[in-house]
Amino acid sequence: MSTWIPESASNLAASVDNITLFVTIVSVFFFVLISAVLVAFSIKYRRKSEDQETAYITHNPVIETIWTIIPTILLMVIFAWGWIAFKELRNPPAEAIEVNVVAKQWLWEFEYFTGKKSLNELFVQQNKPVRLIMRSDDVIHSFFVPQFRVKQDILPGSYQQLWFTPTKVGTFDLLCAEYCGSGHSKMLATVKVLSPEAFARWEKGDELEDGAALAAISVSPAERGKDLYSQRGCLACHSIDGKEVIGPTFKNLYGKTEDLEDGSSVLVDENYLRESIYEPEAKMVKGYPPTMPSFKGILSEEEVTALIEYIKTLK
Amino acid sequence: MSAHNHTEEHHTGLRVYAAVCLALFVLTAVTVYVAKFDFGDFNIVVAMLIASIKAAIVALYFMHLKFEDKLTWIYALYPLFLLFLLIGFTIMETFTRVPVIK
Amino acid sequence: MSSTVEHAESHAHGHGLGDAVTHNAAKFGMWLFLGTEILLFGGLFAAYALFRAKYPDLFYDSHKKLDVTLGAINTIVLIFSSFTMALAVSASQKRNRNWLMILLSITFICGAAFGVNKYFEYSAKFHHHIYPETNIFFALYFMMTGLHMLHVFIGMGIIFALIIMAKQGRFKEGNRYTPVEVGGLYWHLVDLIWIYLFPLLYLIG
Amino acid sequence: MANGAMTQTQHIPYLAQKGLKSWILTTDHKRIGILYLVTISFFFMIAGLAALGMRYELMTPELDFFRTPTEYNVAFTLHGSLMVFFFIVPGIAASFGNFLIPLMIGARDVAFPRINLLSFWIYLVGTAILLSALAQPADTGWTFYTPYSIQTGTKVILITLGVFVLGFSSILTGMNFIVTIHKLRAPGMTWSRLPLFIWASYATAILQLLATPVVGITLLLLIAERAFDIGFFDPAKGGDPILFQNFFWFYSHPAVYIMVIPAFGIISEIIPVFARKPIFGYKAIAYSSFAIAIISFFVWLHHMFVSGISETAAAIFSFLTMLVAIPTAVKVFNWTATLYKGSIDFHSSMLYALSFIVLFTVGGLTGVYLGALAVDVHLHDTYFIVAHMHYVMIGGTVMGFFGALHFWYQKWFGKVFNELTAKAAWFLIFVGFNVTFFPQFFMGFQGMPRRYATYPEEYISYHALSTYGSWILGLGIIIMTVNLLIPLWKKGWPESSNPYGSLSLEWQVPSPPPHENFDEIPTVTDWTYAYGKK
Repeated sequence: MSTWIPESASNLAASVDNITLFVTIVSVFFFVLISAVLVAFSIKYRRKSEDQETAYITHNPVIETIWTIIPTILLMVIFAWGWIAFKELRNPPAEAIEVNVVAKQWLWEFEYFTGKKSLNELFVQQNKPVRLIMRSDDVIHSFFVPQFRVKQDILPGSYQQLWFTPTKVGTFDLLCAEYCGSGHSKMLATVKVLSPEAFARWEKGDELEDGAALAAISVSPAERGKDLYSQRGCLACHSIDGKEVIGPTFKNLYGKTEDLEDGSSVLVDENYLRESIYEPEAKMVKGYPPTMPSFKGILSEEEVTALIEYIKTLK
Repeated sequence: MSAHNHTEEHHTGLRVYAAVCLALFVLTAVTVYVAKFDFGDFNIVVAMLIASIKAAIVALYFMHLKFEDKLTWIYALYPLFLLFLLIGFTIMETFTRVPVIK
Repeated sequence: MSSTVEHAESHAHGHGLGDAVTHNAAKFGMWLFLGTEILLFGGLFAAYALFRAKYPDLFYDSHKKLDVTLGAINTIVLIFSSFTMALAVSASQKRNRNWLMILLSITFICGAAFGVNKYFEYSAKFHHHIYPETNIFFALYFMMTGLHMLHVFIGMGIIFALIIMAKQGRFKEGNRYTPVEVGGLYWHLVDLIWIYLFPLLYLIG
Repeated sequence: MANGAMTQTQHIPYLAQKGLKSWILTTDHKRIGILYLVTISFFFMIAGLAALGMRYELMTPELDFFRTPTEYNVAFTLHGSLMVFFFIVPGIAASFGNFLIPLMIGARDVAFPRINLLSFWIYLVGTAILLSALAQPADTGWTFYTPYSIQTGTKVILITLGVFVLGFSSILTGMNFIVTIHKLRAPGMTWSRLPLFIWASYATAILQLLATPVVGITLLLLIAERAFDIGFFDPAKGGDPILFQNFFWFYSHPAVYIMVIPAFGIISEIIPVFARKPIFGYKAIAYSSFAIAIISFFVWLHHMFVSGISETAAAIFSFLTMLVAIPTAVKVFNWTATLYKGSIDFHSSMLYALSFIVLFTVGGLTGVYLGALAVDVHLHDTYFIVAHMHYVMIGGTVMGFFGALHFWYQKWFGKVFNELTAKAAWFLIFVGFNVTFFPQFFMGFQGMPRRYATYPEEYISYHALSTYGSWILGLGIIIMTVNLLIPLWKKGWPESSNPYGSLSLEWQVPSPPPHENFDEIPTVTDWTYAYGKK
C-alpha cells in the first residue's frame, strides 16, 4: 500500500488516479509557488527601519489578467478530465453481472443472480464487470471500496447502481461512507475477489475455499458463533464486554430475566434468543429502540445455534 | 441637508387605488373561471400568469415599487431570481436522476 | 503620511439621522426583509412544484376537497384589505388622522375576517379527518396556509400597533408616518403570497 | 491633516458606562459587537472541547473514551452544529462586522440600532434553546440529513429549532448591514474608497439575507415532519430524501462563504497596514467577493455528486464549482503581491494574516480535488473532506478571526496585550493546526470515512498524530485567550490611538471610540489604502 493513495484493484482506479495526480501536481506547484513568494517577500521586505521606503503600486492589469486566465484554463482542464472519468464510473458495460445489494442498519446483504445470498461478504470474480443494484431499507448508506475508487450513496425508496471490474484477487474492505447512526462505523464488510476457478467453485456451492465455511466444520459451535458475531454485524449493536451500545450486551445475557416493553418479563434461554434473532420485535426488552432487522433467511438454523452457543460462553 | 427634509410622497389617488383593486377582483374572477377549463399542462402556466400579473400590480401600485429607485428594484427582483434558481435546479435534479433499469 | 479625511464645517446637524435618511433606510430595509420572506415561502413553493410534478393525480384529487368559494372569498378579503392599507398609507402622508385610523381598522377587520374564514376551513378539514399527515398535498396545504396565517397574525399585530400609535398622534409631522408605510409593505406581501397560494392550492386544473 | 486634529474634546469611551443594564439594553453597535464576541467565543470553546473529546477518542481504533458510539455521534453533532451555526456563521460578521462597519464608513451607528439589539436577543434565544437541547442532544451530524434525522430516537427538534431561531438573527443582521452600507456612508466615502472589509461584509450580508430563509424553511419542514408525521423527505411516505439535501445545501454552500468572506475582508485590512502598501488589485478583490457571493448560489449540488444525481446535473455543477475557484485564486495572488516592495512588520495579527494565505491556499486547492467529479467520488465523505473543510474554516475563517482579534484589540478595548506571548500562541496554533489536519488528507486518500466512532487498525498512526496535533492547537488557543484576557483587568487607556499607522477611518478616532464614534461626521478625501502615496 503506498502512503498516499491505496492500491488500485479495479479497472476504474487508473483513470481516477491519473486525474488525481494531475490535480496534485497543479496544487503542489501553486502551493509551493505562493508559499515561496510569501516567504521570499517576507524576508526581503521585512521592516528594517521605521521610515523604510515602500512602493505605491495599486494594480497591474496585465499581471492580474494573466493570473486570472491561467487558473481558469487549468480549472477547465480539471473539470473536463474529471467529467470524462466520471462518465466511465457512471456507465456500466452491458455484459456486467448483476448483484443485488441491500444496505440496512447496520449490515450488507448481497443476492446473486443464481439465487445465492451472502451477508457482509461480497463475492466477485476477477476481471468480470459487476453491476451492483442497491437499495436501502432504512436510511441513507454509502457503498465505498477505497481500492476500487468507487462510492455511491444508497437511498431508501429507490435503486442506485454502481459498477466496477475487480482486477486483483484478494479481500478488500467495504465501508459505509454515509453517516447512518450508531452502528455506522461498524457497518463494515469485505469484497472477496476470487479467481475464475475459485469463483466457479464458490458458485457451485462448494464453499471449501471460504475460510468461514471451512471453519464451520472443524471448530466448535461457540467458536463458529464468535466468527459470526463479527462477520454478520451483531457487534455493531451488541457488545460482549458489558457496555450498552444499541442493543443489550451479550455479556451475562444467557439465563438472565429481562423486563419487556409490555410489562411482562422473559427468561433469556435458547428459544428466546432464537426468536429474537428471527423476529426481533416479537418480545422487545424495555428501553431499547426497535431497530434490529430480522435475520430470517440470512442466518441458517445452524448458524443461529452457533451464535446462541457463543452467547452462552460470555459470562 | 435640512432643505430636503422630506422624501417624495406618492399621493397616488383614491381613483388609481380603486381601479387597481377592481382589476385585482376581476383577475381573481378570471382565474377562478379559467380553472374550469382544461388546458392540459398549460393550466398551471395560465394560473401562474394571472397570479403574477396580480402580484405585479400589487407590487407596482400598492407597494409603490413603480416609484422606487433602482436599488430597491434589484433587491425586489433578486430574491425572485434565486427562487427560480432553487425551484429550477431542484426540479432539474429530481427529474434527471438516472432510473436504474432493473 | 497622507490623510484620508477632513472635516467640513457644513455637517452641523445633530447626532440623529435626518428624517429623510431614516425614512429611506426603513423602507429599503423592509424591502430586503420581504425578499427573505419570499425565499422562506420559496422552499415550500419548490417542494410544491416537485411533488405536484411527481404526483399530479394525487394533487388533483386532493384539491377537490378544498372549498374554492371560501378560498375566493378570502382572496377578495385580502385584496380589499390591501386596498384599504394603501389608502391608509396615503392618509398618513396627508396627516389625516381620522381616515388613517378608520382605514387601518378596516384593514385589521379584514385580516380578522380572513382568520375566521380560515378557522372554519381548517375545522371542516379536521371534521372530515383531513390532517397534515393525510398526504403530501395536505401536508403542503397546511404548511403553506399555516405559515401564511402566521404572517397574517403578525401583520394584524403590526396594524394594531399602528392604530395605537395613530391614536396617540404619532404621525403628525415630518416623515413620522414611516411606520405606516413600512407596515403597509409587510401587509401587501401577505396579500401577494396569498395571490399565489390561492390558485396553487384551490384551482388545480 | 494630522491625526491629532481629530482628538475629541470630551472623550468618554463607549466602555465607560458600567452595569448589566447598560449592556443588555445597549443599542451601541460596539457594545453589541462585544456581546456577540463573548457569546460566540463561549460556543467556540464548548465546540472545541467536543472536538478535543472526539480526537481523544480517535487515538485508538476501538471505543474507549466515550461509552457508546451514540455519545461519539452526539459529540460530532454538537461540535459541527455549534461551530457552524453558533460560532462561525454569526462569528466575524456579527462581532467585527457590528463593531467595524459604522466606524469604517464614518457613521454613528448601524441603520437600525434597535433591530441590531433585537437580533442579538434572537441569537440569545436561539442559543438558549440549543443549550436546553444539550440535555438530550441529537446525533444527526450538523447536516441533519433525512431520513436519518427523522428516524433517530434522539431529540432533533430542539436543536433544529435553535438553528431556525438563529436564522432570524442572521437575516436581521444582514439586512441591517446592507442598509447601513448603502445609506450611512460619510460624505466622500464612495464605493471605490470603501475599505475591503466593508465590501466583504456587504457580500456576506447578501448571503445572510437571502440564503438563510431557505434553511429556515427546510428545518421547519423537518420539524413538522417529526412532529406531525408527514413525509416531505421520507420515501416511505412518498417524500424525497434528496430534496432535503437540495434545500440544505442551497443554504449551506453560500453559508460556507458567509463564514469565510468576512475573513477575506480582515486579511485585506491587516496586510496593507503592516506592509505599508496599498492593497494590490483593490477592484479585483472587491468585485471577487461579489462574484463569489453570487456564484455560490449556483454550486450546491457539488455536495451531492454521489447522492444519485444525474451525470448532467453533476457536470453542470462541477463546472460552476470551478468558476467559484477563480475569484478565490485571484484574491490569494493579490494578497501575496501586496507584500512586494513593502515594509513588513510581523505583528501577531500580520502573522495570522500571512498564515491565513498559506492555509487558505491549501483549503482552496484541496477544494479543487472535490470539485473534480471522478476524484470527488473517491474522496467524498472521507477524512479528506474533514481536512479540506477545516483548512477553509480554521485555516481561513478562524485565522482571520484571530488576526482581527489581535489587530483591533487596542481599538475595541483600549488595552495592549503581550506581543511576545501572542506570537508564541500563534506559533503553537499554526503548528498544532497543521499537525492535526494535514495527516487527515492522507487518511482520506486511504479511504478513512468520516463520522466513524471506531475505525480499522490501518489508520491508527494518522489518527494518533492528528490527536497529538489537537493538543498543541488547544494549548495554543488557551494561551492566546489568556493573553487577550489579562489586559482587560488593567485600568486606563494607552497613549496612541493609531499604533499601527492605519489610514482607515476607525483608527482616526480615539481607542476605545466614544459612544457615537465621531464628534463630527468626517468627510473622506482619499482612498482607504493610500499607503506610501507621494
